[in-house]
Amino acid sequence: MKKIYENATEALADLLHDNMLIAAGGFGLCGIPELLLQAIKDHGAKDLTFASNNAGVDDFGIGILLQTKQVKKMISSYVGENAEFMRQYLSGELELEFTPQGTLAERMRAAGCGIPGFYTKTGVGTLIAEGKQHKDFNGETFIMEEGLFADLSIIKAWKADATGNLIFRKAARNFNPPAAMCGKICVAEVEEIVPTGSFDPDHIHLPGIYVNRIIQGDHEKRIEQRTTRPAA
Amino acid sequence: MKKIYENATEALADLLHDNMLIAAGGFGLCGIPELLLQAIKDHGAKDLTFASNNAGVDDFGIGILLQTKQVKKMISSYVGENAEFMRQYLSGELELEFTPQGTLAERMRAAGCGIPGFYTKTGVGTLIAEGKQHKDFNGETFIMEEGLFADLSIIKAWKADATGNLIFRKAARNFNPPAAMCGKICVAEVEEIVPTGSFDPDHIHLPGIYVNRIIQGDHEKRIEQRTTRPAA
Amino acid sequence: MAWDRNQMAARAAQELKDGMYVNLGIGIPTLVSNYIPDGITVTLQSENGMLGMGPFPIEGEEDADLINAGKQTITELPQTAYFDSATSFGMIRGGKIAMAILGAMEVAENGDLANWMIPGKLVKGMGGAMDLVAGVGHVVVVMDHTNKHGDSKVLAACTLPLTGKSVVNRIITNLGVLDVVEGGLKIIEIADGVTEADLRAATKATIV
Amino acid sequence: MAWDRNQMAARAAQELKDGMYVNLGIGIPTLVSNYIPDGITVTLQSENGMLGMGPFPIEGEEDADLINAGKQTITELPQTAYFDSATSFGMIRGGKIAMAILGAMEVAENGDLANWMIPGKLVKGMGGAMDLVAGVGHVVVVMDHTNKHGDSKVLAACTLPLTGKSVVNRIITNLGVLDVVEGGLKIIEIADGVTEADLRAATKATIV
Repeated sequence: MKKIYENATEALADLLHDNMLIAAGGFGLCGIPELLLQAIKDHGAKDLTFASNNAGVDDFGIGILLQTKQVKKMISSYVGENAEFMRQYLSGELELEFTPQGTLAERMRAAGCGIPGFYTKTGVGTLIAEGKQHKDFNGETFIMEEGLFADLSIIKAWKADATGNLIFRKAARNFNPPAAMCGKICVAEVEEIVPTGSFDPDHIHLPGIYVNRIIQGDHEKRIEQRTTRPAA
Repeated sequence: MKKIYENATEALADLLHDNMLIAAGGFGLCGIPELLLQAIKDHGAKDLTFASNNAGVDDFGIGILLQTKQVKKMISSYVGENAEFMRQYLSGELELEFTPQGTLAERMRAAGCGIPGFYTKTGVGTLIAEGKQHKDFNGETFIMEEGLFADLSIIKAWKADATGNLIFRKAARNFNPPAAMCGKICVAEVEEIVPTGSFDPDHIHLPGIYVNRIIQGDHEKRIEQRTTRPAA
Repeated sequence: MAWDRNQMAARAAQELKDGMYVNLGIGIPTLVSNYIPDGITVTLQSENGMLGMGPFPIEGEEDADLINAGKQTITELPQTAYFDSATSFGMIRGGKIAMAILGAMEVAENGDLANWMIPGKLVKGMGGAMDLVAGVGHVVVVMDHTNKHGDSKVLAACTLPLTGKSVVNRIITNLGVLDVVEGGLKIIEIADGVTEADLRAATKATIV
Repeated sequence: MAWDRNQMAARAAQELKDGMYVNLGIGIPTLVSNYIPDGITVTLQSENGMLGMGPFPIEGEEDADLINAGKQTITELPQTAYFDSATSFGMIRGGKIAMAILGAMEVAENGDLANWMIPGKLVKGMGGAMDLVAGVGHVVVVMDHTNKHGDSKVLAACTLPLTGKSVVNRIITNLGVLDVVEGGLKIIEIADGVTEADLRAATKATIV
């Protein structure tokens, strides 16, 4: 069962269609599936809904799909770095479902774990709670949030073996594992594919069962805020 | 903030009391906190409730606390390896709350993650579902299971650093991370404590935030079913 | 006349398809791994927290930290990955395991399964079975067609406490293969040396 | 007269206790890490998936895979551990983080907090703030006491959409320190060169 594909375009060719819900890993520009996003732009599928913590910046990440107006709706916790997003949102061209960051991550994991709903304190008494089921546990009020089931997951990892076992690097792990779990099918882009058996089985962050297709490619890995301190 | 204690007795001294709910890691006899269980036996705390997938065997694991009648109730998925357990249960001396294995693991994780309830398909239409809230999602019926909040977590890992970061070994990981998460306080026994900084931060399975106290000791690590194949 | 344990396991192995992630229960289902067809790669999940379960170790190489869900010592493979129990059952409940092959005490014609308890007699617990039958897409039962008293284990309705409701897709017994379909069971295959009349006579359920 | 940003951060740092796991928000809270008292070890959580956050890197050592929740390049420490976002917010929601120090647009005398949105004007999102204030045991707000128009940000009731209801425990501003208590706010400390009358005048909330 071959999981390795030649490139992002080939890996996505038969999976993309208009109006689909795509879950994407990454936080800010860190650990985003930049090659797969570019391939979605090239494909041209439109009216897409993205579940992604952020919307990229104007010319990188999901931002490139906002410029081409392929995105109908975002399910995100923070979209502050993207001027084009703000313009489309305020003009009513783009839908936005704000979801607190932890609720978004848990909704993705829940869907991947067969949990259609769970209770959280996050957002109780705020706009986020409106229209949601409230329930008390031990005298405290919680709201129900639903699993976020995606048609497709696109994620980015550091290394993969041929069976799809993945290892992430540092803070680039972030939303990638939960995003991988919640899709009907998951495509991962990595910096390096290594022979199966190269990984210590205790070091694997995401087992290959969650990963249907893999591509290897060169990554720009853009830095959003380059902060430094003086050398000592 | 010192997390390292001399031995299991010292680590548990001020934590144990009658009638408490203890979550224990391990599956069968694999990855169980054998030193901490022995210390609980020595302490003599009684009327204990254990949330643990299994109840050990007659003379190892939680089994040693059944022999001393320190256990009032088990929350488990499978107790088939323990004759003394069966005797006490059938004679009404011991309470038993059967919880499917995945539901038990998820109830522990949920409690540790601030989730007091979640929906699952597991057990719908069975004895397990009786008295539980039923709810439909997309035409399918689910039951609500509650987070399992413990007074104390006792777990076993392979290695710890001084800040409580833990690494598990092979299939001995099992229930240890979720059990660690669900207690008000967590004590971990390990085979080796290494200097902080020895671990690759990408290899840590359970961050030290979940671990309040650590002890190092010699482990018997008993094998329940020794199965082999002929040498090729 | 009729299949033995190994023949049942071999027949069950024909259910496997290349690339599948599969969970094998204790007993006859464990034997299925001996009959995986050539050219087919399947990855076995052990629900205590492992994908890529290997065979039993050579004597002297047993590792207390490396057991399967039956608590037996096993080995790892090049593709092996370990994870905790919450993650393990997350993938089970979330439908990531393509097939579960497990034993049963009773199966009903509507797919109900009973395999965890005999009230007042046998109280071992469901272990991971309830999660598996609820979460896995395709559930195959492998068992003897009748119990030691000669009574059918394939029934119109289960008499024992259920493990899951309407969860079984296919039943493989020493007498043949039956599918759970609309209205009852459908005969897919009859074991060597068994007649359809034998199979029908041993089955206390609607055959459509 | 009144504390500056660094003095506010230094005052907030006095809230820290040895062994604490702490989450610092963007802005003045980030500066708190420069003032951790001697002899105190705290571990900083970055909610994008890291415990043990280190300082900014030396120029040339920036790593695109190593950023904090403000998307700034940072470094790791000997005790650093990485994990995914679901785990990260699991520990936040589960109350494992002892303290969160964050900025605010408005705080009300009942502990209500607003810091994520100005309707029709500023729509950036709550990020992880709603999870943090709901899950963390002790929430400290650090902010200027008044906005650029001179209006109090410490109010009887918030006017902006809430981040959380009754979640703030302590407010540290340029004018002093206030605790949310039964019936209103209690003055804990007054900044250098500020009078109690100044503090009361700048506060549009009940002081008990």
